[in-house]
Amino acid sequence: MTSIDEIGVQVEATHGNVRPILNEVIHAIDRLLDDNIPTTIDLAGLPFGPGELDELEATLGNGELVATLDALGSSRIRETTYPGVWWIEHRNVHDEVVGRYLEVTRLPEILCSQDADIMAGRARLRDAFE
Amino acid sequence: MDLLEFARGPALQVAVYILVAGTIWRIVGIVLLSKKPDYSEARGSGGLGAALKVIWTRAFTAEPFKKATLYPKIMAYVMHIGLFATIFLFTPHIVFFEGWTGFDWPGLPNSAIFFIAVATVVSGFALIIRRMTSPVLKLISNFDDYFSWFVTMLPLITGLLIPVRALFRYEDLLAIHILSVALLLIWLPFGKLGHTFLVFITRGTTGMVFERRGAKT
Amino acid sequence: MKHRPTVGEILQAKGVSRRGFLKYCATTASLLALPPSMIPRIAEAIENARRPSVIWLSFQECTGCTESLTRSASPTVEGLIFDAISLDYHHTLQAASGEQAEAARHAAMEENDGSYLVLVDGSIPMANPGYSTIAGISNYDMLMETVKGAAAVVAIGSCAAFGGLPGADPNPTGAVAVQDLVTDKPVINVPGCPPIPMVMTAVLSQFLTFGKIPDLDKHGRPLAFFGNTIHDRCYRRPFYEQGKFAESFDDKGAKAGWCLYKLGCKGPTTYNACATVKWNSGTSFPIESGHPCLGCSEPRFWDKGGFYEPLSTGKFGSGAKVAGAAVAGVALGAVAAAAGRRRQAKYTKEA
Amino acid sequence: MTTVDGRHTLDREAERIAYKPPEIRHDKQGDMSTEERVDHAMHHFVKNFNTQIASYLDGCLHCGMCADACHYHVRTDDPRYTPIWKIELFKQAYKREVGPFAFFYRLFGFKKKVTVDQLEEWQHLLYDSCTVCGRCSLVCPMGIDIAGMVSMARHGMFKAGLVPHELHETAKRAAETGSPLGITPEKFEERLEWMADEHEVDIPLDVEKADVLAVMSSIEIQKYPQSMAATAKILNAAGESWTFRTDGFEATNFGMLSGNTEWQKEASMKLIDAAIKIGAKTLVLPECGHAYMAMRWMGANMYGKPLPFKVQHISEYLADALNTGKIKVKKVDKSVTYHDPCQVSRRGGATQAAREVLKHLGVDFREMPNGGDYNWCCGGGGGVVTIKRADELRHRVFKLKMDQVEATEADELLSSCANCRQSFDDSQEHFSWDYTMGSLMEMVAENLEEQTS
Repeated sequence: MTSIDEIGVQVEATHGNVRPILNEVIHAIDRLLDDNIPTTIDLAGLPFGPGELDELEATLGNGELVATLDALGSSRIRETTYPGVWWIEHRNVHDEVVGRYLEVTRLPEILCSQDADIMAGRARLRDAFE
Repeated sequence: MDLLEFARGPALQVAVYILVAGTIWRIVGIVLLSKKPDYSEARGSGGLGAALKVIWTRAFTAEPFKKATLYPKIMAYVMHIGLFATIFLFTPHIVFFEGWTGFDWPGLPNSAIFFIAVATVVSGFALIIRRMTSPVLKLISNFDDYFSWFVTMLPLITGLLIPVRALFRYEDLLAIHILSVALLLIWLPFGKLGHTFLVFITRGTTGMVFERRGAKT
Repeated sequence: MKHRPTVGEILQAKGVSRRGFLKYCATTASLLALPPSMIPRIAEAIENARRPSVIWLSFQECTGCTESLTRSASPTVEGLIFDAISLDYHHTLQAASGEQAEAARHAAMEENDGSYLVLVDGSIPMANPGYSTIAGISNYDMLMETVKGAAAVVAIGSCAAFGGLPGADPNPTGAVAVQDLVTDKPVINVPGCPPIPMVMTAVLSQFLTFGKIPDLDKHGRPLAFFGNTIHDRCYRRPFYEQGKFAESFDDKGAKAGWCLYKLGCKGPTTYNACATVKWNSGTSFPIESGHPCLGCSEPRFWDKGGFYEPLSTGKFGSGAKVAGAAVAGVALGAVAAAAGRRRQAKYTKEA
Repeated sequence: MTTVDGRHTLDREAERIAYKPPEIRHDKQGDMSTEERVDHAMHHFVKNFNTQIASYLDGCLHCGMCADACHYHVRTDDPRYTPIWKIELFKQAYKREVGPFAFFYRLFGFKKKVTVDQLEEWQHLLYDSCTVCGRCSLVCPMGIDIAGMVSMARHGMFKAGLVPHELHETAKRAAETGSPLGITPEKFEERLEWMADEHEVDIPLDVEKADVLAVMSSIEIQKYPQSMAATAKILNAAGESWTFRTDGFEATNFGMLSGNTEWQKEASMKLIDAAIKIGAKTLVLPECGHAYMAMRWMGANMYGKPLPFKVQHISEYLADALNTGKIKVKKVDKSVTYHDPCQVSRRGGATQAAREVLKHLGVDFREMPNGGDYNWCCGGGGGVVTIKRADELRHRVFKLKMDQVEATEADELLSSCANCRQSFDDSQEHFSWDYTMGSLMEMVAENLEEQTS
């Protein structure tokens, strides 16, 4: 136990900031299904009290799919228990979180191979085997 | 000095000085006028108790008049209770008074105050519409009545704009709100809003005079 | 004039993939508080942005702003930006010193005339130029000389933006803010004591990304970071609405994390991004640690009453003056009554 | 009790077409220039502005609720009959001349000087349409005594020579002859003798020393002379040492009603001097409302010091005499309602006396709805009954009174005020109404039980 844990501060479980986001997610799913419009929610722009981010993450839970990306630090792209709702977390090379997003989409753009990278890869492949 | 500092500082200070001076001016100006001795044989004491009794009882309408005065009375009650609650039970205001007097007391949740303030504004408009349409009130009203209404409603409305962030930034709204309060404080002793303190003198006087006769107060 | 590479070229040279670049753009958008829908435009802009020259001037300051900036976990996304800028002059960070340093400043000014950025931290003493000098040059002279060819000036920290602590009452050095002296160039204020490091870098990356001055509020602050009050974005705001307040620093309310309004929190009148960007790589911010906001990004925050004085507290003036007003009231009332009685007596006699 | 058709013809006529106030005649007395009239009005308004009146005039909120208490406004919906509006000029004078901010009102002209045209216009409001009944004072959320100020405003109107002619002439006659109806001491003596004969009762007159001085109202002497006999019967039965006096018999005070303070004082001093002369312990006032106000509450102030005797309204005297067993009465098997004279009950404080008397009489007492202190006025108080041109309006407001009386369905209507009785009789005739007002005192006198001791 570190001395920080001895400070008599209790963290109240909720400040009521989670529920509105869940509402927003439901609306985003509506948009995706009805109009095929994906939505990205930047969690950095929203007020969270201590523990609330964890609460949100726990509420959404872990789904079937997790992908990790290694570019300028690692990133985790994870589908939540609610299909179409993705939890995306970007870290820098020091493994510090630099961005958190909820994406409501069929496949997050970042998972798709990018034409520029495909072309660069093709060039490398040619160099190696031609 | 920005607007908020001006409002909270010199504007409020000057308003308080004028409020204090004006209030005492008016009271002393009335109290030091001549007094007629009453040599008639008293039936009641005509003392302070009678004054206090009427100060309290005239807050309520006597049965025979209830029906005729129901509408304005209800609106006036909403107005007065609403003003009391918004002024004295809104936490930021309590903090304000605490900074001044050193005392604090429990307040109501802000959302409750918001609705009370809206009800108060509604009652204010109900009363001013009545004033502008009732033949009696149209006849007897003067500038004082309309201006006093205006300076009373202004802090309520500017106060309500703060949480909805309408038109201006928070600190500008707060400054405007405080300036409107300053205007209210400055006007208060001189116009009919003086009833905040005159009510004690006027009702008290009647209480003493009529109780002395044993007559209905 | 040497070639200044675009950011796209720099990233490519470092072997960053397109995916990595997209990630970078996403975090940049997040940093700039731009909606995620802006990411493609950001990507396009950043790819073609050119590395600008930056001259950093430090005047009457405590180096806290620089400390803050260097704590922004470099080399990270922000670090990349610093790779993307050419910091040609900075007392604390540059290796060169003395005449070499001044030569570097002049060289950068000449090379990038009309396009370089000047960053300033600290206020400028106007009471006596001797109060603060660098290489024998007064702060005022150095500022005016340096900004002449600048594209824009960024005032970093509350001292540069508003005068800060040196400018606080009674302001012995006659300290003034950059915007008081520089009137013919765009001045971007990034106040705070210190400013949030991410906000500093974000403002730079915004300039870098879009090549123009961001939208500013009435105090010259970028609206992207200073558009909302701490109070509006505070996670404790629901307690304010419910009227739940901590009354002291160790009471039940404080432990339960209730609103700090009554303890003097200046959140409602303070525009900054602390509540969302937070400090120490997004760990926390003062209110989350249980301390009211001091309002350090607001003009003259030192002189705005006690830090622990609730915001709504008005200044009622001294008791003596109120008593004086009361005495004046008595006098006026007595005069009025006497005048009234005199008129009465006169009329009674005439009648 | 519901012969509506024959009764309300005129009134119903009036309601069918919108009410138009009659052409108002502005009466003037004396040859004064307009400036003189204004000056006089001002001076005599201003004299009244003491602390009490100032607190009233400063305290008004312009809420207009007094209009809902005033029979004139309730019956006509004419906003000019709002009680506080009736003293607008008085208030204007206060704000301009004496109020705490009078200097500024004059400096900036916030309140203009009262003009003679205004005064003329207000003659109708201050005299024709106010009976000084004081009902408005009870509804006022600030407790302002408007009726009292109407009386004061009349001081200025009188001095400006702007009193309705009939009232002015009545008051003048009272000042000159000692009685508003011109009843001289000789006439009084004559009528006393007549009543003594007719009712076979001893009526002591001009006794040198007596404990009780009884006085009468001219209305009674002239129109209801039996009340003199009734007074005598009661005082005799009570075994009082009492007398009427030819040098002080007139209880009415038209000086007060019209607004002439000198005349008011003269009239009061006559009674006071007579009472002192005979060493009276009690001055018993007759069944007259305003006489009670004039003597019970203003008499000592006219005298300038406390009176050396007690002042009682006859209903108070009766209540005391019955409570102490000085007199006894037979039970009366009737249902009775009682009309409270405003100046005795609401404004005089003797509301309960009449009710105690009625209890002794054992009648089935039926209080009018909103009766007692909230009673509607008869419409004739404050001198209004003398003003001919106000008759139409007076009859109009009497409707309220009729409804109030009828709601009780009582056999008998009693009161204790000859002036109320007079205006009831007049209105009764006007409406062919089937209630006749009786006198409380007369009912007691008729039902006195012979003392057995």
